[in-house]
Parts: sequence; structure tokens; C-alpha cells
Amino acid sequence: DSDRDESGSDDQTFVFGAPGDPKSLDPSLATDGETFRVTRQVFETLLEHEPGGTKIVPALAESYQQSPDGLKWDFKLRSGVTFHDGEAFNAAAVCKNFERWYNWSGTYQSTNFSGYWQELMGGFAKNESKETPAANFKSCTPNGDLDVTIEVNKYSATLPGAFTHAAMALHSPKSIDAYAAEPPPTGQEGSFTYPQYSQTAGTVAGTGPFKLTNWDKGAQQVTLERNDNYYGTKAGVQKLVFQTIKDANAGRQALEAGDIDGYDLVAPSDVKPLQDAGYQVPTRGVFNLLYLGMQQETEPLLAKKEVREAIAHAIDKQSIVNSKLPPGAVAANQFMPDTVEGYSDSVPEYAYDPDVAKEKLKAGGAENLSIDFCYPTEVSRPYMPSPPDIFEILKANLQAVGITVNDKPMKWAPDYLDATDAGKCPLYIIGWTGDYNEAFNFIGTWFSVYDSGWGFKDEKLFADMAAVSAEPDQAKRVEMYKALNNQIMEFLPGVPLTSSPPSMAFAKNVKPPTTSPLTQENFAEVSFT
Amino acid sequence: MSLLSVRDLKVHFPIKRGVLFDRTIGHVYAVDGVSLDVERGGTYGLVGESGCGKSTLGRAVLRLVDVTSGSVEFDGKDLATLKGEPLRKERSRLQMVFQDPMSSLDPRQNVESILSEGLAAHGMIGDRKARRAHIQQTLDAVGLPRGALSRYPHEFSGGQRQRIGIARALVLKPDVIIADEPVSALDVSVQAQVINLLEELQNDLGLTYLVIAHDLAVVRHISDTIGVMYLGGIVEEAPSDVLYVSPRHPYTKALMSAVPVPDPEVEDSRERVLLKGDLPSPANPPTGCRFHTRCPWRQETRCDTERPELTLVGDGHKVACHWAAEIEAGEIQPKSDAVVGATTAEVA
Amino acid sequence: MLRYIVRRLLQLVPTLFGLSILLFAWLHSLPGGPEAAMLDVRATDAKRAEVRAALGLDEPLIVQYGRFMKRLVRFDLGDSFTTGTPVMEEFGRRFPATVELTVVAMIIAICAGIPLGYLAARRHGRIFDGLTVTGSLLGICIPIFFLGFILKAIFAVKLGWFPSLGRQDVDVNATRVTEFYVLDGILTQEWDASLNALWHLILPAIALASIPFAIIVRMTRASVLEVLGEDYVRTAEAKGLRENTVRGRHVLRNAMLPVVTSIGLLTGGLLSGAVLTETVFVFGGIGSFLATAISNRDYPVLMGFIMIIAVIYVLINLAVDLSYSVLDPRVRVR
Amino acid sequence: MSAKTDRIDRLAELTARKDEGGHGLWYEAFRRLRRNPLAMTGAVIILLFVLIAILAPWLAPHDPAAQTWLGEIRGAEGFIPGPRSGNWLGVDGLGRDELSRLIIGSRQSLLVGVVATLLGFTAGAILGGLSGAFLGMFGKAGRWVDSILMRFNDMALAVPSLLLAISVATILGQGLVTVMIAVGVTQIPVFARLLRGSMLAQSHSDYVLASTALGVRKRRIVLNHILPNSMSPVLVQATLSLATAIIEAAGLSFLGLGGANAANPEWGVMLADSQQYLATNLRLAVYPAVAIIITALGFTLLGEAMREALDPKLRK
Amino acid sequence: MALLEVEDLAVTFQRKGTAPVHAVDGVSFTVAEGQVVGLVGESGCGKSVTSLALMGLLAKRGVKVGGKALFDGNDLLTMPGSTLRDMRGSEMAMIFQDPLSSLNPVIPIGLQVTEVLKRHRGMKGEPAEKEAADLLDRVGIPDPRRRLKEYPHQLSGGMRQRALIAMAVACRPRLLIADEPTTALDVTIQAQILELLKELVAQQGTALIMITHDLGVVAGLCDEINVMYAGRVVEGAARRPLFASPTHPYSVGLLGSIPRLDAPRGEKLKPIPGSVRDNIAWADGCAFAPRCAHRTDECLDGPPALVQTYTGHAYRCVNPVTGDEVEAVTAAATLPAPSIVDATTDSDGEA
Ligand SMILES: Nc1ncnc2c1ncn2[C@@H]1O[C@H](COP(=O)(O)OP(=O)(O)OP(=O)(O)O)[C@@H](O)[C@H]1O
Ligand SMILES: Nc1ncnc2c1ncn2[C@@H]1O[C@H](COP(=O)(O)OP(=O)(O)OP(=O)(O)O)[C@@H](O)[C@H]1O
Ligand SMILES: [Mg+2]
Ligand SMILES: [Mg+2]
Ligand code: NI
Repeated sequence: DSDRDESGSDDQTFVFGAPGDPKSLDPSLATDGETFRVTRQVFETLLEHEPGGTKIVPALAESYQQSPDGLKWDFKLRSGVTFHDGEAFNAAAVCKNFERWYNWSGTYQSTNFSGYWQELMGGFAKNESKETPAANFKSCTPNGDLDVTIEVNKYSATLPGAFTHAAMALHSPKSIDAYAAEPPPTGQEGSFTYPQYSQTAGTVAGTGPFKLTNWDKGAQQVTLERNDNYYGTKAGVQKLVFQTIKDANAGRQALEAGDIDGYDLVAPSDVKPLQDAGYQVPTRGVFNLLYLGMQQETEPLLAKKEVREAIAHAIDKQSIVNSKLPPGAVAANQFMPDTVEGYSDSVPEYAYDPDVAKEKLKAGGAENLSIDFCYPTEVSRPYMPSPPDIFEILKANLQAVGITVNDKPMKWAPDYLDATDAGKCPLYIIGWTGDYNEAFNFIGTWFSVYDSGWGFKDEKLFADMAAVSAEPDQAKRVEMYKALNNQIMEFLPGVPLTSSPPSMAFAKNVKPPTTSPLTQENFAEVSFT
Repeated sequence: MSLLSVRDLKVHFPIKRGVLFDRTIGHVYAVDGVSLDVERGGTYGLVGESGCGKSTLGRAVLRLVDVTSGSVEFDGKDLATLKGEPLRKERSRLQMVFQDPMSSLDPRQNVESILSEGLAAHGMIGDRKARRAHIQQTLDAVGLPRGALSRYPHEFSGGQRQRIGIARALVLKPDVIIADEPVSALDVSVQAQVINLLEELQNDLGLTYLVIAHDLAVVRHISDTIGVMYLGGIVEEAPSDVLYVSPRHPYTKALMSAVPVPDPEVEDSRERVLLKGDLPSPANPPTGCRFHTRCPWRQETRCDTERPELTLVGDGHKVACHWAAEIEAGEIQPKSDAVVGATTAEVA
Repeated sequence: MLRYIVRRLLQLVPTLFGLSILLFAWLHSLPGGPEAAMLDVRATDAKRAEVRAALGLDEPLIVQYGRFMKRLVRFDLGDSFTTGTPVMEEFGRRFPATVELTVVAMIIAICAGIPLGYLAARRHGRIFDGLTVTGSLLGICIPIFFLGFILKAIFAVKLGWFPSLGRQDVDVNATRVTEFYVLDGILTQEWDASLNALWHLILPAIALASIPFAIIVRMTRASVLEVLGEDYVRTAEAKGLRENTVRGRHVLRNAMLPVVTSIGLLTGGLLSGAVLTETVFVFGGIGSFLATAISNRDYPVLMGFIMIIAVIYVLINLAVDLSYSVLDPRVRVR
Repeated sequence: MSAKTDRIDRLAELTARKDEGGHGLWYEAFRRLRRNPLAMTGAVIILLFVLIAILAPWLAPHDPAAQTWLGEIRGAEGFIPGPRSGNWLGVDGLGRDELSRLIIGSRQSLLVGVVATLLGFTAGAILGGLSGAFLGMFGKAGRWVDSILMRFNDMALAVPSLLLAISVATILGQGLVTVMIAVGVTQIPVFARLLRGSMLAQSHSDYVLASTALGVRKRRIVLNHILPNSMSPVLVQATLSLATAIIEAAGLSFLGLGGANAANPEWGVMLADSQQYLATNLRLAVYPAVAIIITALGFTLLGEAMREALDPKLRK
Repeated sequence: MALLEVEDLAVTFQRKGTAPVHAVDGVSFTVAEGQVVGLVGESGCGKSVTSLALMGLLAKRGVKVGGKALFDGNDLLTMPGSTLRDMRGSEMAMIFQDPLSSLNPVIPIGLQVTEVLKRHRGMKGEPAEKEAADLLDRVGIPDPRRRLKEYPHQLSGGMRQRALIAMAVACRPRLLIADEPTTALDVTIQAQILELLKELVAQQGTALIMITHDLGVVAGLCDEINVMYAGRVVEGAARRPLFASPTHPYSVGLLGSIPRLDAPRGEKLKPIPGSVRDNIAWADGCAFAPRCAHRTDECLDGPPALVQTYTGHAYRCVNPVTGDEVEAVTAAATLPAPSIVDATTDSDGEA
């Protein structure tokens, strides 16, 4: 390990500790962040977010044009780009990717594989299941070598964010042919065998600054090597290794021992000590939200606004921020962080005030409220470093205003996720990290239709959501989002709690990548100093 | 008719081995065709080397091990075929005294519960007071202090423990007591106390004994009749005085001459029959006469091939040897190195 | 001898058979059923039924079991529900790490435990003895995550003697033959790789060894104490043999007998108990995979793992018995 | 009588009395234990902790669940107030008094140990007892019953305890009861084997034969003789199990199966919670770890000493 | 001069928290080359402890050894450990009671024999093997070559004891201590072993200390016999005088307790009442007094001295039994007097 750090030349190995294993080397088959962290270094998208920000900027497309109705998207492609396998990047290659996705059949149509495609672009050329949404993708038309037009059936707020999404990164035409040659994934819903090409390095090829060379599942390492033919600034290190480290302490100690050069998800209490010891601990911009969920059906008293208000007033968000969250964390007052466009400055506030809370409880006829409160154990999320602790604080808050809280600890997966999703928990804590800068990615996820996690039906709210989702004009949408935020907070379906920026840590001799609120760091920026 | 009569008793223990399920691959012929009679009020002594099947025979009589074949007739009933509850009921009439007075007493039971257990099992003397009186009477009989009732076995000396063991057998007022090496584990001085006690009890209560021991002197001391066992079978049986005066079986002769006598005069002057080798395995007994492998008088014919029957040779004297008469008559001489004269001992 | 081995191996059959029935019934009786792991929570009942039908979960248990057994005899443990890869393949990739770790841990536990236990017995009732007994207790009591953290804090972070994670440095280019890294290095004569892998094994192995070490110390101590009181040791002394002869030939050899038995069982236990160590030391291995399988109710993986562990248990026991019969002629098998 | 014969009698009396064990086996074992300093150390430790557990509500200076000092904690700086007057061991990550939590925690921890051990002990004793009884007393059919029971036992050994714990958790949900049951269940095969072996040895003893000869029923023999005499190794194991049960329970809590509960802290859970502060506030891990270690030490010392005291070889 | 002169040998076991046990309390005797000396007594009287003390095999801790044991003029008790180690097995050797437990179960007989040869006679390899086979042959083990490769459990009891004897005599020791060598064996085997011992003594002139509880065994074997009780020799004499005219009431009692094969049947045994107890202190007087039917007041005037008669007969008793008294004493002993121990425990039992 040490010789690597001392050698100073640029053919060095950079080892990064990731909190989980990737699932697939083909990002279009994946839905998880750990997969995307890896594939983002290998594959590139038409558009991307500006480094360190949430603004959408051109990537493989040098520029793009949106038709006023938002149905036609013209991309002017970058020239002189080649895939890792030597194939040229051009309009035909782009369309080959879109057609691959659009024409997926059989097991590929399962949400297990094409979850993000379905979310971003709807269904397929031929939907095989009733549950698959109607296709929104209409066509991809090359206009010459470097111009391409993508048409959709109707405008959706997922655009243009979809074109930045890692799941829609572009593969080389040769590799797509190779994928097609392989038998499709086998198995039933939930139990699929990933196609071989997505499990071993060699077939997949993108345009990114790194090439995939090895995935050692036993050692839980993915190895990438510098793409020396990269069109842009070449990667700062010769070799990039993502090593899975699930245990936060192990990550920290590995960094201190010099075995790794950086890791993600630094525990809040480790941030300051690491900084004090001279390590670089850049903090991302906040792009997530932790909230207290309420299910109005399992606990009818929650259907009363007074009771929900009482709970909101009872909670001391700031004490959570102070004691449990990393530097840069803030208390939230609506269902999105302030970094998202559409954030409203004028939402109704429910300040911490136990006395008001008690009164509201009385008004709601819930003085003796006794309520089940679910929380996950054995898990740490970027927006929620130690759920049991946060639960304890919330519980103490609620008990202080006379609510009896019944602990319902559960294991994160699948128990907790199942229970909260199915509406079995009257109170629960959970959160969301945004995929791209679009308010719909936050509030739309929760409030656009009836959701068993909330258990309420507010037709007006649902209709307004549908409207904003179909509005192609960006500026108009932002205003509508602000209004919606006010509307939601007026209704108060749950209590937004906090937004906390997850931190990364890097060794002293590393020039770290620009942190991204979307956790979309570009490791090509990394180099040793 | 005798009180206890054993006829052609066989106890074979299977030797098991197998791949998935155990399969019998042979037998230990622990007791292999024994017949004997014990008269009411009499004492039958059984001697023999370690492993020759004495204990097994004693246990088989009590049906503590399963009998392979043969009969054990007790007071007209065949115990060998009895099972379950009837057998359990019958047990009150035959009792056993064990070799090791410590291991045969449950260390966690006090004397009173040791003694009352049998009574309870047979529903005898239901009244608590009467039961206690009976137990105390028994204690008196074996010479234990009355205060012993509430004490535990480990608080007694070896001799006293053996007394408890005897008392346990006595409380049920049995007809027959089988004593399996009752004194082997005791010091000589205590051994004498216990032997005397057994004799006294027999005189007072009219008990019938089957006494098992490896010490010929002890057996001879208390028995009326002695059976000498060798490798699962009885090779000689005679009234005890007769046996000492005129042992007829070569094995008995050897055994007799091997018993040390605490008297230098005798020791220095007696002739010894020294046996070569050890007791063969009962799992693989020699053919013919079981003793032929070690017998100084072994003959070329019959010994190796034919198993001798126990035959009457005199007044109550039975021998299982083809050549008993010839040996007695001096027609057959032992191998020269087997007999050690008195002179060799006189070296010092 | 061969007959005996065959016999013992044949005994595996009923044990495994019983175990499979038991496991099968048990796993299928858990709430949620196997399909719970495979479905999206929002799945409709229709979808659920569809999956159940597809998996054959509607059929009577006995039919399902039959199918399971049919695959089993072909050494096919099915595919993992969570990764979709054949269970055998997943194990093949991860088990070597666990085995390597276990073996080194046991070597450490044995090499440290037996001499210490022996010395403690020789100094029975003195301070050294007391310290050893108490010290071995700490080995049992300190949780592995804590011990692991401390070990790393001292030897990896502070002193920098050992690496804090992984099985091999990332920049070691080793050829993989068997997935046993140390062995691979030896086979391919890449000594550096082998040494590097060994180096990575030390700390996790020490952490994992803490419990077996403590048990071995105590067993050796008790066993030596017992043997020291045996008549044949007195005989050896009466023969005027040199002290070392008495110790080595007469005391230790006999004292090892019960220790060997427990070493076998401990090894089996470690194989399934290495989860925490593997997590703390980021060691790969079967542990974390198994933990995930458990929480996801990944039935094929669980079944496969338990069956494999059962086989290993039996094999280890056989090995123990065989080595026992080498060490102790009294139990020599025919 | 002369003065000298009096002396003889007195002498005899003296010598006899000296030899008097006086009481049952257990009493003697106890006497030996009392002379053993290690055993006494163990006993004192256990007594102390039991006392603490009993008197916990009065001993604890603060409410263990009250997040009184939450406001002082700076998560972003990893700062948690350490030992100081009023909070003798400092506060934990949620601003609760660490000492109070440790004291109250002794209740749950001891409870887990005791209940889990009792469970394993009882179930194991039943299984092993049945097995031993059948094997020892009921001939061929008994051997069958025994081998079936023991095969079960072997299988149980092959199942990782974690899996066992988690399936208990899926059925019962998370919580202390789950942990108790899970830990207890893993102990069952150990107890079963031990009791069976011990009973097997006892069933060959002469006093069992003697009782059979007396015509005592088999069931009675098993219950009155074999079982009580086979118990001592099992009891010794139980004291040792108590120690391991606490540790195993801590392990399961660490994996999140314990079901944390603020008002009823448990050492294992505290230890698990402290994991996030290992780097910054190691003491939060050290306190519960030390508590567990000392308790385990107490039980182990006592158990080991008991093993020695009850060892028939050492008993003259 | 005698080969071994034991003078006032005393062994005290002392453990923390318990009263000291005077297991051996001033034992003196001598053994000359070619002589067989018997130590007889009931269980627990200190026979084994005496022999272990002579061999230097007692534990180092918690044991206090006093007196002198001159072997060829050198005191065994104060000898440095290494010298003693050199002597053990070569100059003096020991045979133990239980032949199975005294042999290492996991080592072949051959190695157990050759290791002595290696240690003391510097033999190695084939010569050692050959010598071992010769030794086994000499003690009467048939087919010795094969037996060398076998393990103790494969041998019968008699053969094991022979193997032990072979090891003991491998270096032709000048002193052989046999601690109850035949107690665990059958009488026919016992006779074989005793015969073997006699031969060895006769052929090699070894001095033999024979320890047993069986008066019958010593009657045919020993030249001198010492009867021990509670750690002391209570009577010592040559073989014939001892049996012909036992002087100490204890010896008389012992003889009266043994059923004799040659005595007429029906004669009642005359046991000593009571039983041996561990810690009877000689300091107060004769330790045998509580069981002695012959006791008088003087018995408790302190420990009786060892009286030496001019015939070489020695006894430790104030009221020795004279020839014609033997009958009377033993008769008295048979009275069913409640034993003293019982009487006292009686009262204790109620407490
Ligand atoms: N339960 C059993 N199973 C198998 N073999 C047995 C059993 N009990 C006794 N034997 C064998 O039967 C033979 C006779 O044993 P038994 O105990 O009757 O001998 P014994 O004459 O009483 O010997 P000892 O004098 O040593 O008590 C021995 O070889 C013994 O090993
Ligand atoms: N290590 C020891 N610690 C304490 N007391 C001991 C020890 N060894 C022996 N003794 C005691 O010393 C006394 C003499 O014991 P010893 O073994 O010499 O008797 P023995 O005459 O050989 O008896 P046996 O015929 O039973 O072999 C006994 O009372 C015994 O309890
Ligand atoms: Mg017997
Ligand atoms: Mg002795
Ligand atoms: Ni005898």
C-alpha cells in the first residue's frame, strides 16, 4: 500500500471505499446508487449535472433543444468520441441504445431490470404486462452523423433529467449486439439471473474516462482503468478500485491505515475528528430529505389535521440536527431540500412548541393518543445516519406532549420497507435522495397518486401534481412547484424533518473529486498530490 | 427341591457393528450353559477368574440382564421367561449385594430413602411409622446405629457402607440374596466383619445365599457348595470341604494352589500348579474344553474337540473334565514346568 | 480403515436427508413464504399468485420437496433469489476466503492456546495460571467488533504493521487458481502474492481466533492437569526419564486427545461464525453474503449453506475421529 | 472408668468428628468452593451485580431514558460530554446518563442471561434426559428413540445460530424475548448432549442396577437416581452458559435483533449503539463491554470452580 | 551394610485450610541386597507414600518429607533432583499396582521399554529393540517381537504387569519397589507374577520392597515384614517369627481376619472392630488404641516406642500380645461391641 502512495507518478491506484456492492455492470439494468457510482465512471449520458451542482449541462451532447410542447428533443452530439471498444460515437449509436431499451421484451420488461427506463420513459414497444406503463418514448431519429432527435408521446417532468440519468448512459453498439446475443435474464419476478455480460468485465463498453477491467465479487472489488483515449481531460489516476466496505468504522480505519484513499458516507461523529487529523472531508450539498411519515388509515386520529399539526409542533428538528447529523445539515420545512428548484419560501411553518402541540392534541380529541412508531435498525442512510437514535429523539419529543409511543423496530430490508410501504405503520421515518434536479423527483414520488404509505386521498392535490408533471415550461413548473409545496405543507401529510449532506473522506495526498449533491462524483478528477 | 435352580443358562451379549444399521457380528459368550441348584437356607459359592461370567450369571438370575436361553426356576416359577410387572413383583424375593459399596449407593440419597425405596416400590408396609420401625430393625440387624438414617453414604466408612447395601437387600425380607463380590473392595479387617455379618444374618433369618467372589478362601469360608467357573461354564462343583481336600479339575487345582496362605510354613511347603497364559476371550472361546489352552494336563485327544459335561464323580462332587479320573489316579502327569515345588521359594 | 470411512460417510445420508426435510419444512413455514423475498412490496395478490405458481409454491410441500431433492442429488442447490447466480457458484467464490480465514485462525488458536494451557497447568494455582484463565476469559467475552476495532487501531492505524482490510493489496497482480489466495501464490510461485495474502490474514485471524483460543487454553489446561495425575506419568517419572521426554511423550500427547475433539467442533463453528470478523475486516467471505441471504430470506442460499455446513461438520468430525484413532490406539478403527 | 479410657473415648470422638462430612454432597462442594478464592471472587461479583440489578431503580442517579443532556451534544463535531460530576461516566449519544443506563441495564442483561440459559437448560435437559433415559433404560427401542433424538441434535448443531435467531425473530418479531429464545435455543444441543452423556454413565452404575433389583420402576429410577446424579455437569455448564448467553445476546443485539428500548437499556444494545462512536467516544463502548466482561468473569469463575468442586476425581 | 537404610521417614501433607496429614510418621527399616522386605497394612496406612517418598515421586508442593533414606550411603531425600532422576530406573525402580493405568495408553510397549534403555544405558535403534525383546522374553511374555509393537490395551492384565516389571528391571536396578503389584490381578496370574519376582531376586540379587495388604502374599515371599498402621511401623520381624508369634494386637487382628483356605471351615473370623480412619494422631498415644481390645490406660501415655527384642522382633505396643494371649485377644475382639466410631457418629447424626 505504501509504495503506491510514495511513487508520485500518475500511474497509481486509487482505492475508494463504497458502502455497498454494485449489482450489475450494465447501468440500464440497475436501480441502485452503488451500481451507478461505478458505471458513471465508465458510461456517459447525453446530458449531465454540472460538477458540484444540480444544473443540467451538456455532456455527450454538445447542446440540446427542446420543442415548446416538450415532445421533441434535438441533440447535437460531441464529435471525435469513441467507445472503449473502438466503436465510434454518433447518432446511430445513440439511437441504437434507445431502441434497445424501447424494444426490450420478456424478462427485461420486469421492473427489476428496466425500473428506471419505465419510470423515465414509460413502457416498451410491446408491453407484455398490464402493469407496465404505456410507452412514452416515441422515436429516435438520426439527422446525419452527429444530430439526433428523440421524440416522446407526451411531456413529462422527468425530462430533461432523464437524459442525465445513469441508467440511460450510452453503450457502444458493439456491446449492445453482444448483449443481444446473450440469452435474456432468466427466472421469475424477483429472482432473476443477471445476464452474464453484466456480471463480468469485458463486454460492457462506454465512452467514459475509465474502462472496466475486473469485478471480483468475492473480494468485493470493482477495478477500473484509465481510458487513455478519452476525449476530455484524462483521468488523474491509472487505476480506480471501488472496494465495498459496509462497516463505517472499517472505512475510517482503512483510510487511517492508508489502505484506501477515500470512502463515502462518513459517520457524522467522524467528520470533525478526521478533519482534525488532517484528512479531507468534503461535504456534499444537501439533496435529500428525511421525513416523519404518517399513515392516516391505520391510525384514524391522524386523519385529523389538528393531530398532525400537534405532532409537527411537538418535534424539535433542530435538536436532531445538532446532535445526530453531520456538518451542513439543516432542519426541513417542506418535502424537498432548498437546493431543488421549486423550493418555496412561504410554506406554513410548524415551529417547535410543546404547549401548542398539547392544545392541538386536545382540539383533535387525541389527548390519550397511543401510537405505533416504526423505525429501522441495522441500517444507515445518507439522510438518516442512525435511525434508532433519531427515533429515540422523536419518541422523547412525542412523549413530552403526552403521546404514548409504542416502539416498532424492524430490520430495514425487507421488513421495514415492506411495512411502511404497505401502510402498516402509523408513524415512521424514511427519506429520499434526489436523482436529478426536478422537484417532481421529490414531491411527485409521494403525492401524485394514492399511496398506501400515506393512506390519504386528496384529489385536488393529485390533479395539481398531474398538471405540473405535464407542463413543459421549466419556469412555469417551478412556480407551480412552489405553490404545491405550500399546498402540501398546508395539508401536512407528514412532517419533513431534516436534510443532511453526506460526507466523503479522502487521504491527505489526494485531490478529491468535486462533490456532487446528487452523489454523482466524477472520479476522473481524482489525482494524487 | 432346591429353592433356586438354574438350568443350562446362557447369556450371550451381541457384538454389534454395521454400516447404516448395526448388525450383530458375533457374541460374547459370557455365560454359556450353566446349571446349578441352591438349597433353601444354604450358601452357594461361585469362584472364577475375572471376566469368566460370574457377575453376569448373578445378574441373569435376577434378570438384570436378558437371558439368551435356559431357565431360572425360583420357588417353582421360571424367572427367565417372566417379564414386566410380574417380574418386578418377584424381585422383592431375590436381592443383590454389590461389590463396590460406594458406587452401588446413590450418593444423593440418605440411608432412610435408600432403604425405603424398595418398600415403596412393592407397596410394603404402607404406614410411615411401621415402615420406619421396620427399617430401624433392619439397621439393628446389620449393626448400624439408628442415627444413620438421615445421613448420606459418603459419610460412612467402607464397611458401614457395605452394611447399608446389605440392609437395603434385607428390608424386603427376601428369600435369596445374591452377593456379587461383597467383600472384595474392603480392607481385610472390615472384610471379616462383613463376612461374619452375612453368616449371622443367615443363621438368624434363614437366608439363602448365592455368593460370588474371586477369592477362593472367602468363598470357601461361607459356602456350603462351591462352583468353580471358567470362561462361562462351571468346571467343578462340590461341597466346600470336599473341594479343598480333593479338587478334581485341573483348573481348580491350579486356582487352589495359587491362593496365598498367610502362613510361611504352608507357603514354603506347598506345591504349586502354575498356569501359563491368560484367560481367553469369551467372545472367541477355545473349542472343546475351554481350559485346554492353559491346562497342564492337556491330552492330545478329546480336550481340543469335545466339550466335557459336568458329571457326578462323588457325593455332590461334579467335574467337567474328560480325564478327571485318570488325573486323580495319577495316570496322567502334568507338564513338568507347570508344577513348582516348595524348594524354589526357599531362595533367601 | 477404508470401510470405516465409507461407513461414516454413508451415515451422512440419513443426517442430510433428515436435515433437508427439517429445513425445508421450517423455511417454508416462516411468515411470508419464499416468494416474499422476490416480490416488490407493491406486488398485487395476482402477481403474488403468479409467482407462487411459477415457483411451484402452490404444489403440496411434498412435491416441492421432491423437486428440491432431485436437484440436490445433482449437486444443484438452485439459484440465489437475491443475486440470481447459482448458489454453488456464489459459494465457490466466497467460501475459500472463509476457509482460509478459519484455518489460519485455528492455527493461531492452537499454536498459542496449547502451550499456554500447558504452562498454566504446570503452574496450577499460581499467579500465571490465574492470569491465563482470566485472560482466556477476556478472549471469550470481548465482542469481535470491539476486538477487531482495537486490533486495527493499534496494528493497522497506529503501527501500520498490518493492513486493515481485504485479502490482498489491490495492486498485487496475482493469478487466481483456487481462490485460496495463499495457496494460489504458492501454486503459481508468486511468493509475493502469497505472503501478501498471509499478511492480510493475520489480524482478522487473530480476532476470529479469540474464542477458540480461549477454549483451547482452558481445555488444554484441564486436560494436562488431569493427565499429570495419571499413573503412567508417575511410571515415566519412576523410570527416571528426562523431564522433556515425560512432558512431550507422556503428558502432552495424552492431554491432546480431548483437545483434538474440540478443535474439530470449533473449526466447524468458526466457518459459520465468521460473519462479524469478515465484516469488520472487509474480508469478503461467506459471512456477509450469508447475513444478506438471511435477512432477504434467500432460501436456496440458506438451504445450500446449511447443507454444506452439515457436510463439513460431518467431514470434520470424521477427520477428528480419524486423527483421534491415530493419536489414540485404543480407539483404533478396523 | 479411668481417666485414660475417657481419653480414649474422647480421642475416638474427636477423630470421628473430624471426619464427619456432616451434610450432603452439595454442602461439601460448597465448603470446597468457599475455600477457593477464585470461586469466591466469582460469587462476590455475581452477588454484586445481582444486588445492583435488584436495587437498580434506587441506585441509578438519573432516569435512564431522559435525554436530559441532548442539547450539549454536537453530532457534527463528535462531541459527547464525558465523565463529570453529576454524570460520573458521562452521557451517551442521546444525552442520557451513562451510569444510570449501565445500572438499569444490568437488569435486562442478567435477565437475558438467566432466561436464555434456563430455556436452553430446560429444553436441553428434556431432550437429553429423554434421550439418556431411553438409551439407558429401555433397550433396543430406547436406542432407536435416542438415535433419532440425537440426530436432531446433530442437525441443530449444523444450523448457524444467527439463522436460528433470525427465524425466531421473523416469527416473534424483534425484541428481548426473541433474543432470549434465540440464545436459549442455541444452547439446547449443548445441554442435551451433556446430560445424555452424563446419564448414560450413570445408568451403568451399580446403584441403578441395585434399584432395578429392588423392583423399582424404571421411570422412578430415572427420575430419582439417574437424573439427580447426572445434573452436576449440566449445572456447571449452566453457570458457564450464563456468561456466554449474555455475550451472545449482546452479539444479536449488535446485529439489531435485540429491539432496543430506551427505558430498558441492555448492555449488549448499549455496546451495539456505541459502535458509531468507537472512533470518537470509545468509552461508550468500554463501559458496557467491561460490565459484560466482569459479569461473565464472575459466572465463569464460579462455574469453573464448581466444576472442580464437584469433580468426583478430586473428591476423596 | 544394608543397601537401603530408612530412618525416621516422615511425610506430611499440608494444604492450605486443612489440617496436616501425617501420612508417614517415623518409619525405619533396612533392605539388603537380595533381600525381600514386606510392607503390610490396610488401605491408607502409608505404604504407597513411603515408597513414593523413597523414589522422590511425591509432589514438591504441600509435602514435607523428614528423616533419612540412605541408599548406598547417600540420602535419597536430600539428593539433588537430577541425581535422583539418574538413579531412578537404573539404580532403583518401581512397579505399580494397576498395570493398565500405569502404562501410557498411546505409546507402544516397545517404546516404553526402550526409552528406559535409551535413557540409562544409552542404547539405540536395533540393539535397544533386541534388548527390549529379550527383557519381555525374560519376564515370560511370549512372542516378544510382536508385543513390542502393541499397545497396552492389546495386552492382558498379566502381560501388562510383566511389561511393567520388564521396564523396572531393564537396567538391573539394585533396589526394586513393588507397590501392590498383584492386587489388580487374578490369583492364578498373581501366582505367576510372584514366581517371576522370586526368580528375579534370586538371579539378580535385587533388593525388593514388597508392598501389599495381603498377608498371604508376603508369607511366601518376604524375608522381613513390617506391619504398618496409621503411618507407623507397628511390628517388624522376620517372616516366620511374625506369623508364628505376632506381638502387636494389630498384627494379631489382621491374621484373625483372614479366612484361610487351609483352616477348618466353620471357624469364625475374628475381625478388628471399627475401621481405619485417616487422621488419627500418634501424638496422643497409640493410634490403634480406639480399635484395640487389648488396650489399657498406658496406651494413651503418649506414642508407644518401638521395642526391639533380641530376636530382631520389633513392635510398637505397651501391651504386646504374648503367645498364649493371642487367643484371648482375638476372642475379645469378636465380641459384638458397638464400634466406637458408630457410637460417636450416633450422637452426631441427631445434631
Ligand atoms: N453388558 C455387556 N455387554 C457385553 N459384554 C458384557 C456385558 N457384561 C459383561 N460382558 C462380558 O461378559 C464377560 C463376563 O463378564 P462378568 O462381568 O460376568 O465377569 P466376572 O466373572 O464377574 O468378572 P469380574 O471378576 O471381573 O467381575 C466379560 O468378558 C465381559 O466383558
Ligand atoms: N497427595 C496427598 N495429599 C494428602 N493426603 C495424602 C496424599 N497422598 C496420600 N495421602 C494420605 O496419606 C495416607 C497414606 O496413603 P497411602 O497411599 O500411602 O496408603 P496405602 O497404604 O498405600 O493405601 P492403599 O493400600 O490404599 O494403597 C492416606 O491417609 C492418604 O489419605
Ligand atoms: Mg464381576
Ligand atoms: Mg497404596
Ligand atoms: Ni485380595
